[in-house]
Parts: sequence; structure tokens; C-alpha cells
Amino acid sequence: MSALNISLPGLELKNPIMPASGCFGFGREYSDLFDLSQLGAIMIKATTKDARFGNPTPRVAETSAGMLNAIGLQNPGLTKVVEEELPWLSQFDVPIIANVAGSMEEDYIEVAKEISQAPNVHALELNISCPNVKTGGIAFGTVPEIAQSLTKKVKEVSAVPVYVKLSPNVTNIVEMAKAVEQGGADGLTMINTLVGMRIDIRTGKPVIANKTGGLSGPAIKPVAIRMIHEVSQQVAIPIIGMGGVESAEDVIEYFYAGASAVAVGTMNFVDPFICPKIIAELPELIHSLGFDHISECTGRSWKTVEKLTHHRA
Amino acid sequence: MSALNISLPGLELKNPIMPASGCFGFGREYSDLFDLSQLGAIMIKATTKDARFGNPTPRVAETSAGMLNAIGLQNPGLTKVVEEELPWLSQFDVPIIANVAGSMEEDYIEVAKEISQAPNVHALELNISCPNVKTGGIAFGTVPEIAQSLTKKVKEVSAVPVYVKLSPNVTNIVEMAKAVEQGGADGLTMINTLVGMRIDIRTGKPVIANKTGGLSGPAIKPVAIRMIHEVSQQVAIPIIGMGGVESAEDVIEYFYAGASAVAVGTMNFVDPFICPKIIAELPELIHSLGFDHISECTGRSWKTVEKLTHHRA
Amino acid sequence: MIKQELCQVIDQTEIATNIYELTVKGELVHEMKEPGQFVHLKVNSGLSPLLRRPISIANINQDEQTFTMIYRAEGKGTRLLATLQQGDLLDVLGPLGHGFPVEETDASDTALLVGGGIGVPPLYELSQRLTANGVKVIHVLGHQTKNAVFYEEEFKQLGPTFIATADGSYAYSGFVTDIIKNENITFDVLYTCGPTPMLRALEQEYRHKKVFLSLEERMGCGIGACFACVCHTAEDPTGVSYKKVCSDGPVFKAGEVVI
Amino acid sequence: MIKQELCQVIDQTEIATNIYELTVKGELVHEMKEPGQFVHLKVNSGLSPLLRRPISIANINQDEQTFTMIYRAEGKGTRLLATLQQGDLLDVLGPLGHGFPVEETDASDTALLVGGGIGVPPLYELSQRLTANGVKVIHVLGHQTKNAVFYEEEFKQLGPTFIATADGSYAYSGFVTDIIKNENITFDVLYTCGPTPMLRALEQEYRHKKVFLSLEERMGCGIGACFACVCHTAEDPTGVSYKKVCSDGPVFKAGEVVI
Ligand SMILES: Cc1cc2nc3c(=O)[nH]c(=O)nc-3n(C[C@H](O)[C@H](O)[C@H](O)COP(=O)(O)OP(=O)(O)OC[C@H]3O[C@@H](n4cnc5c(N)ncnc54)[C@H](O)[C@@H]3O)c2cc1C
Ligand SMILES: Cc1cc2nc3c(=O)[nH]c(=O)nc-3n(C[C@H](O)[C@H](O)[C@H](O)COP(=O)(O)OP(=O)(O)OC[C@H]3O[C@@H](n4cnc5c(N)ncnc54)[C@H](O)[C@@H]3O)c2cc1C
Ligand SMILES: Cc1cc2nc3c(=O)[nH]c(=O)nc-3n(C[C@H](O)[C@H](O)[C@H](O)COP(=O)(O)O)c2cc1C
Ligand SMILES: Cc1cc2nc3c(=O)[nH]c(=O)nc-3n(C[C@H](O)[C@H](O)[C@H](O)COP(=O)(O)O)c2cc1C
Ligand code: FES
Ligand code: FES
Repeated sequence: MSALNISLPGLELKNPIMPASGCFGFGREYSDLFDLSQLGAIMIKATTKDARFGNPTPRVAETSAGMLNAIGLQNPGLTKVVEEELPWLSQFDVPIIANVAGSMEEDYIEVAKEISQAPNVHALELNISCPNVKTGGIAFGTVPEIAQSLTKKVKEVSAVPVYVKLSPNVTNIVEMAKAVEQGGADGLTMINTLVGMRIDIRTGKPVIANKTGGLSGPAIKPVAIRMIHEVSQQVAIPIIGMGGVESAEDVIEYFYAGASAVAVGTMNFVDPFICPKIIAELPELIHSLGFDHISECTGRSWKTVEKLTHHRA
Repeated sequence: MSALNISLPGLELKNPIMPASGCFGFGREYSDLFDLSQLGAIMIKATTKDARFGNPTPRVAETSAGMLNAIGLQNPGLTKVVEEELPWLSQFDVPIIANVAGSMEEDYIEVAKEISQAPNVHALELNISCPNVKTGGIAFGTVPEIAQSLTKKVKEVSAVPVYVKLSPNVTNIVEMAKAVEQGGADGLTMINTLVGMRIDIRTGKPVIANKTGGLSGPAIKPVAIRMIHEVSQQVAIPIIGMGGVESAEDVIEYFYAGASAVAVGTMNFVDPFICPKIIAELPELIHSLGFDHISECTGRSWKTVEKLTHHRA
Repeated sequence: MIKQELCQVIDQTEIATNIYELTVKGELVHEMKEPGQFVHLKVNSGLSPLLRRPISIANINQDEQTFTMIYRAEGKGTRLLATLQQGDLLDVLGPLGHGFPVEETDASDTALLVGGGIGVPPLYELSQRLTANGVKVIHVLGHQTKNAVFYEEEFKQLGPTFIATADGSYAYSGFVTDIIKNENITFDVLYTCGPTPMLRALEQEYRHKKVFLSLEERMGCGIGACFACVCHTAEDPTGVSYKKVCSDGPVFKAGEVVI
Repeated sequence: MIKQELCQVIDQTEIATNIYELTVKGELVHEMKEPGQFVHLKVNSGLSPLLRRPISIANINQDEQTFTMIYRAEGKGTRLLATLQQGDLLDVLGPLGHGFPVEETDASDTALLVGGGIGVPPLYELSQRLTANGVKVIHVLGHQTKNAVFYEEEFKQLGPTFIATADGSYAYSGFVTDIIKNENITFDVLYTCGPTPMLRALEQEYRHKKVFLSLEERMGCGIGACFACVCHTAEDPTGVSYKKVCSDGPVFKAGEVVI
């Protein structure tokens, strides 16, 4: 019997490990390295209505225990994703979580409606960290009302459950989480990247052409753990956690904080086999901690010990 | 002629390097290791009206390229700081920046009024990341109006210029900076720590007794650089930058972002001699980059090249 | 005086399962005065791990200008430390803190040294100092299991030595406190270092005796500047008075601080 | 096929100022097909630095199951790489990307190989392949200064070799493009790797010729998944069509992408 299978809205996961959006493309490259059917799910690269080239290069920069990226949502656009990428992915026995992005509500709605109908898309992940052109570029994910309204409208059109991906660049993450929960979100994914910058001291210019970029990797893990710890105690919907995951131990830390599944982003670049490695290591780790099933770990850092003692071996 | 002296409101600095508040106590321990008169300034540990014991231990935890702390503003209280610590520090030829903290406006005002009269206190640093008991624990530094009002009242009573230390845990750092500038701040110091957490996977509990702690160290540098880059273009007051500084190169990166001086926090724990080492390395680095004086570096990442070309050797 | 120095690794040996004995050479050895002081180690030059690791000084050799540490390779930092080889350089900050007061035991007295796990190492230098002063020293050392026992012979050469293992796989089965009672060990001064529950039990049991305890706490700076490692004083257990484990301790007189 | 393997360091030598020649052994050598491919190196096991470093394959020895890289120790990662010693293990991901098309030059033709700085290394394997096919190969190699020149003898053994130094401290003073003109070098196919301005100048100058350029870009994954390293295609320079330097390149035909 598996100690790793997890049921979440729309998702029957063999295991709770999946690559994070933007860090795995549409799976093609990694499929040469290992069998994608091993993964719990795949969060594919953000899809927008039209194809996007993204930002000028350099688009990435290294930081201490992290990296900055400003890819700029490069993707082949809704039609190609639906007609080429998703059918190609359907050869694998793995649910797809489609990351949906846009610069206006209308964009999101259009993409959500269509992409959610693909047979292997089992859930959407709304990327609300994108700048909203109608409010002068303020990200959807930093204003509770805007995020809530977007969630509501996407829910109306989506054929599958909708997870909203929270931006950590806010004063009050609980307020954002509650707003999208009230908007009808079936789950949360958190966190997206922190906004950061590096400056090249030889040129005096930002290393990244776009100037600012999103900070990801182990550096941000403590921020993610804190936010999931706070949010999971205040909402009733499940959380897929992410931010700097690099080991099976990190997965447990995310579960203890309150996550029900975990995505691995940046560390795929450091070790392309990291997802299958973590999946392989989890069962032994879980048992050595005294659990029969990984789901027992969720929220253990804040659930009362009484509730949990029966889980110990 | 020095390439490092910097004039800021209230501060004539031999060089722009100073230990950050809370990472150097009141200087006694480091004075056994090197002559404190070498430092540009010293930001002393937060002082509150009454003595505080702070939080239960463990108070620190290591993270990837960073650490969490929840010291809880332990300090001997205003009277002892004014009667013992500051007079002791007056043996060194170094301006003191007094970090002022509290849980109500009244506390800040009382501490600011009295501590600003100490002869070697040349500036105050308002630590507005503290929870405000009157608003249910929301930090002063996350609500522009509250931060502005506090700044204004402290300015009224302070005998020396007031620098406000911004919290990075906000959606809009520029808005906060402008609010305190309008409140009369003479300068900004940024950034304070990001709120984070780590969970011990053996115990299932947060590593830090206080649960959450402040994330500092090289991990947060990209966030600090980004915020200083944004804020320095929108305010007219100078910025003392901090967050993960570990080398002379980092100091230049902070200057390029828009800082006029730099504080070193966490890295004092890793290398207690780091401040004098950086001070010693800076002149050569500055010259190798083609500058005569470090002040030429401020804002170079966003000032137009035209304005700056005459600085190149 | 506290120094920071790149010390040269003279020897590193695994002396029990995951327990390493590491000897390094450096001028800061001349500053090492009291047994029970510790050093703060930067185990590699990068940022992972970031912080220094506090490790007790287990043996000082002034003639050779070397000192020895004994530690358990467990987490990220100590596992990296275990990869150091002869000739490598190690960034050491120290000596730090205040150690065990040797002078509190007269030559004619008996000292009982009680160690638990990786609390045992600093007792070795202490025992040598005490025996050099003519003190009779008895050692009671507790370990988790047989494979974790180390330095039994070394301690035996300095005085009677009793070993307990928690799982009973070697020597006495049980706790150090059981040994002291069952063997009717009497003493004038007790010095101890080990896990907090053990220290508490000893403090409780021998409150009428002279007892010195070495504490452990998570540290930032290690030199007294960051307030990471404070504990309440016993006379003001809920107030604002405090001691810092790193600079006021790690050794305290029983009853001085709340443990 | 792309493999990830802990390869063993066979040799590391500083062959010019801060320029290192590193030879490692591993099974992934069998996968190395084209000259001009690269590997992605994790220079140490911790998180500092975090990302892999792309380095070209300079020489492949199938018999010994080894390959050689030549790199400049400059930043954090390459300076750490330079500390590796014989017997150490190095985490290599590769071979990656598409290299120089050897088959584009016929046996009777002349190939001109133009390298600049740390763009020179992949040309060494290329030159060997071409000469093995009977192609006449001419090398024009530009370096910053005398102390940065490497592999002059090695290239000379394969064909005529001209060296330029930017500061004039050795051989020709000036740019590689000056040499080609001044020496009236004629060729059928041009292969080049080096700084972008050099590539641009060559593309410009020889637009009527068969030219293959190896590009450099900041990378994340190195395998084509993260979209860090894209460039516009020449036929749609402001549109959405693109090539990835890591997986479609690093070698492109001149005129294929915007450089
Ligand atoms: C004064 C003093 C003397 C010590 N002497 C010895 C000794 O002689 N031999 C020995 O094996 N151990 C000793 N320890 C414990 C030793 O410091 C920890 O085992 C070590 O820091 C753990 O580091 P790690 O890299 O293995 O673990 P990690 O889990 O990677 O450590 C993470 C962080 O937590 C801290 N930490 C973890 N465990 C402890 C602990 N028990 N005490 C303090 N900090 C901890 C680390 O220093 C680091 O900052 C001593 C501790 C103190 C305070
Ligand atoms: C396909 C390809 C092949 C290469 N082959 C060689 C070679 O054979 N020999 C050689 O010396 N160099 C080569 N380079 C350049 C080499 O990758 C960089 O010099 C190296 O990554 C710099 O790392 P660092 O640790 O010294 O610098 P840091 O400044 O610490 O690097 C920080 C980050 O920026 C990236 N970076 C910095 N400079 C470059 C650059 N010029 N190109 C790409 N990424 C960069 C690093 O990979 C890292 O992610 C090649 C680059 C590419 C893209
Ligand atoms: C190169 C790169 C591209 C990314 N692209 C996307 C994206 O398209 N959509 C999205 O929601 N998140 C994107 N992210 C964010 C990640 O999905 C993830 O939330 C974040 O990186 C934190 O996880 P990590 O620290 O494990 O990388 C991207 C991250 C990286 C590093
Ligand atoms: C142990 C510790 C204690 C701190 N105490 C204070 C404090 O009392 N007042 C304050 O304003 N900031 C305090 N800080 C924040 C630092 O001054 C600094 O803003 C922050 O750590 C970022 O700099 P760094 O990354 O160089 O440490 C503390 C930081 C640490 C690590
Ligand atoms: S560790 Fe910093 S005061 Fe003790
Ligand atoms: S480096 Fe990731 S796509 Fe090229």
C-alpha cells in the first residue's frame, strides 16, 4: 500500500511531488531523462492567450542559495499548448495542472475556459502574480478584491478545480488567501517568487535585462514555510507548497507547515532528477518519523499533539 | 584623502560601513576584537523604555544562506542604555545611531526624546517592524499612516536626525518610504528582516520558540537591493542599506542600487572582523572600478550614464 | 583573548560511530585557559552552512600548540566538518566562554565528573587538570548505545570510570544518576555536561552540593553580542535579568540560572 | 543522451594565467558526439553557488573515457572548480546542446576556426575532427594578453595558427578580424566561438559564406526547459519565434538567430 497517494480537488496523486510551473517547461526535456509517469503531477509553464516571447536576456541571475528569473511568461500560447503540448503529455499517466496567466481578467477567463477542457488537465493554477494592465501594472495577486473577482470569474468557466497561486509580495498573505477562498478557489499553491534584483558591479547595471526578477530557491524557503503555516490555519482549502524544496526532509517540513502536496522548482535546474529522487526517498523517511501515510504530516506544526499522537508508530 | 567619508543628516562618517542593529550588541564584545573607532558608525541594539528579557529560546535557526532570529528586543532598557552603554561607547571616536523600539507610540516618543540627547548619539533609527499593541499587533511598519504619524511625533521630540527603518514585509515599499519621508524622516534604513519560519522535522515544531523569526543574511540581499533600487528613485532622503552584506563588492552593489551607506548584520556572526575587513578593502575596489570616491557610486544603476561618465577614470 | 585563526588539521579520526576526534594546530591554543571553554567553527568557506558551530575543547596540548575536539557528525555542518583531512585549514574562533572552575576543588577532595553523550568531551581536559592538581576524580559517562562510547580508556587512566548506555548494550544499563546511587559514589564537587534533562536531574538531586553545569543553547555570534543564547537567572526566573550561555557560560554554578 | 554523472578528476592544470585545463573521466563520454557541445557542472555539493556552470567540451578521448574542459577561473563557481584535484568527483550533466556541424565541410575544403578568449576551447575538438576528415584547418585565435594565451602548440599541430592579443603583448596586436584580412586567409567554411561582438563582426563580414557561430547566454536548466537562454530567430526578430541557446544551440548557422 502506498504511503504517498494524496487526493486533492480534481487530483488523484500517486505521490504529492510535482515540478513547479516554469521550471519544467511542458515536460519534453525531462521526459528524456526519466519517466514522467513517476511524478505526482506536472505544473506546466504558464499559458497565455497569445504566444509570448517574454523578456530580453539575460533572464536569470544567481543569488546566494537562490536565483532570480524574469522569463516574462514566454510560452507558445493557448492554441499551441492545447493542440500540441497537452496531447503530447497525455502519453504519460500523470495529471496536469495548467498554470494560467494574463494581463487582463478577460485573458485569464479565455485561457481557463479552453485549457480546462483538455482531458489531461485536472486542475488549473491561477498565476495572479502577473501585472494587471488595467490597474497600471499592479499585480492581481496584491489586491484582495481583484484576486477574488478574478478567481470567481475563472471558477465560473473552468471545467476543473481552480488553485490560486499566491504571491508572497504582500503585507498580509492570510487576507489574500481568504479573499480567493471566498472567490471559490478549490485550493492554493504558494509561494510564487519574491521580487528581487542583482546589480553587476562591473557594469553598474542590473544583471537581469528586465531589472527586477523573481527570487526562488532555498533562500526563500523560510518565507514560504511561514506563509503556509499562517494560511493553512485560516483557510479550509488545501495548499500545494513550494519554494526552495531540495530534499525529502523539506517536503516533510512543508507538510508540517500545512501543505498537502509540494512542488519543486529551481532545484530541477541543479539536479534534473530531483523529483524522482525525492519520491523514492519519501516512504522510508515517513516511516522513520513514525507515520504510516504522508497525509498524517499535514499541519503537524500547529495541530494539537493530542490529535496527532495516534499517528506515531 | 579619503575615498570613503560620507556626510549624512547628523552623521559625519569616516566610512560608510557600520554594524546593523542587534548584530553588535552595544559594542562591548567586539571592542575586545578590534578598535571600534575604525567603524563608520555603530547601530546599537534596539532600546525600549523598560528593560526586556525578550523571547524564550531557541531564538535563532539557520536557513540556506541566512538565519532566523526572534530575540524579542532583549535590552537593558532606556535608563541603563543612557547611563551605562552610551557613556561606555563614548571612549570611541564613532557616531552612534540609536535603534528605538516600542509597542506604543508613547514608548517610542519617550525613548527617542531621551536617547537623542546623549552626546554620542548622532541619529536615531526608528525600528517600526515592532508589533503595535494598540492595533492588535500589526507592525507599525506595515501601515503607511501609522508609520507616518509615528515618524512625525518622534521627529518633534528628537534632538538628532531620525532615520526610519523600513520593514520589507509589505506590498508596496515605495508607499511606506514616501509616507515616512512626508512624516519628516531625515533618512531611511532598509531592510529589516523578512518574516520566516523553520520547522524541525524530528519534533514537528517550529525550530524557534517564538515560531516565526526574522530572516536575515545573504539570502535576502536580492530583496533588499530591489527595494532600495525602487525607493531611492522615489524619495529625496538618503538610504542606509542592509541585508546580507558580506563583502566590499556587496557594499558597491548597495550603493549602485541607491544606498549612501551600508550596515552589516548577520555576517558579523560568521566573521566578527568583517566590518574592518570590508573597510580596508573598499578603497582599492572603488579605484579599480574607476571612481575617486565611494559617494559617486550611489544610484549608479538607475542614474543616467551621461551623468556618471565623468566619474570613470 | 578571543582570536580568529585558520588552524591546520593535524588529525581526524572516527573514534566511535559518527563520533570524530579532530586535532588542530594554531596560535590561539595559547589563549586556552580553562577546561570547558569552546570554539566556534566555520566548517567551510562558503555560505552553506552559514553559521559557525560551537564545539567544546576536549584536550589542550600547549607544547604542540594543538587542541582536540570530539563531536558527533549529525547535521549539515558537523558532517562537513567530518570531511576535513590532515593539512586542511579550519576557521576557528575562540576560545570562548567560561569553563569549569578547577580551583573550586581542593587537592584532597574528590570530584565527580558526569557526562552525557557529546557532553563528555570537555570533561576530559577538566579531568586532566584536576588530577594534575592531585584531586581524586571519578567519571560517570552516559551514552546512547555501545557504538557511541568513546574515550573509556583515556578516562580510566585518570580515575575510576563508569559507563552507562541507555539501551543497555554496554556496561551499566540505564542513566548516569542510577550509577551514582547504585555505586554509592561520594564526592565533594560535581562537574557535569550533557543533555538538559540530565543536568536538571543532577541539579535537583545534589542541590546541597557544589555542582557546576555546562549548558547548551543555539547560538548566533558565540561571543555575547546577539542575545541568542540567554537564560534566566535563578533569582529572577521570570524577570529581565539574564546570563548568556556563550560568554557568561557555558559553565554555571548549579542554582545560578534556570535550566 | 543526456546523463548526470559524478565524474572523476584525472588532471587539473593551470595552463595560462587563471586558465585551467580540467580532464575528467566518466561514462557520459560515450554520449559525446559533436564538437561544440557543452556540459553543465555543479562545482560543489552545497548551495553556494547554487546553479550549474556551462563549460564547453574541448577534447574528447573515447579510449580513455575522458574529456577535457578549459575554463577561466573568474567568478565564484569557476574559482571553486579550480580547487578540484586529481581523484575528486565532479557532478557533470551532459553532453548538452548541438555542436559544430563537421559534415558541412568537405575533405577538400578549407575551414577557418576563429576563437576569442574562453571561446577557443571547443574549437580544439572541432579542429581534430575536421583534420581527421582531411579538411585543411586554419586557426585564428584572439586573446586579451600574452599570459592568457593557451594551446598554441596544440592548434599548430593541427594546422596554421595565428594568435592575436588585444593589448599587443604577444604575436599580432589587434583583433582576429584584422588577421584574417591582413593575412588574406581564404576559406570555405568558418566556425567560430567567442565574445558576441566578435561573432557579430564575423557574421557581418562573411554573410555570403557558410559561417557557424557558438553563442553564450546565461542559463538556468541547460536542457531547454526554463526559457532562460532564448534568442530571437533572424526571420522574426521582434516576434515570438525563438531558439534556445542551450538545446537548439549553442552553435547556430549565421543568419539563423539574432545575436
Ligand atoms: C557550548 C557548546 C559546546 C558544544 N560542544 C560540543 C562538542 O564538544 N561536541 C559535539 O558533538 N557537540 C557539541 N555541541 C553541540 C553542537 O554545537 C551541535 O551538535 C552542532 O552545532 C550541530 O550542528 P550540525 O551542523 O550538526 O546540525 P544542524 O542541524 O545543521 O545545525 C543547525 C543549526 O543549529 C545549531 N544546533 C543544532 N544542534 C545544536 C545543539 N545541540 N546545540 C547548539 N546548537 C545546535 C547549529 O549550531 C546550527 O546553527 C556544543 C554546543 C554548545 C552550545
Ligand atoms: C554554452 C557555453 C559554453 C561555455 N564554455 C566555456 C568554456 O569552455 N570555458 C570557459 O571558461 N567558459 C565557458 N563559458 C562561460 C562560463 O559558463 C562562465 O564563465 C561561467 O558560468 C561563469 O561562472 P563563474 O562562477 O565564474 O561566475 P559567476 O559570476 O559566479 O556566475 C554567476 C552566474 O552567471 C552565469 N554566468 C556568468 N558569466 C557567464 C557567461 N559568460 N556565460 C554564461 N553564463 C555566465 C554563471 O553560470 C552563473 O549562473 C561557456 C558558457 C556557455 C553558455
Ligand atoms: C525560471 C522560472 C520560471 C518560472 N515560471 C513560472 C510560471 O510561468 N508561472 C508560475 O506560476 N510560476 C513560475 N515560476 C515560479 C515557480 O513555479 C515557483 O513558484 C517558485 O520558483 C518557487 O519555487 P522554487 O523555489 O522551488 O523554485 C517560475 C520560477 C522559475 C525559477
Ligand atoms: C540577531 C539579530 C538581531 C536583530 N535585532 C535588531 C534590532 O534590535 N533592531 C533592528 O532594527 N533590527 C534588528 N535586526 C535586523 C538587522 O539590523 C538587519 O536589518 C537585518 O538583519 C538585515 O541585515 P543582515 O542580513 O546583514 O543581517 C536584527 C538582526 C539579527 C540577525
Ligand atoms: S550566541 Fe550571541 S549572545 Fe550568545
Ligand atoms: S537554460 Fe533553460 S532553456 Fe536554456
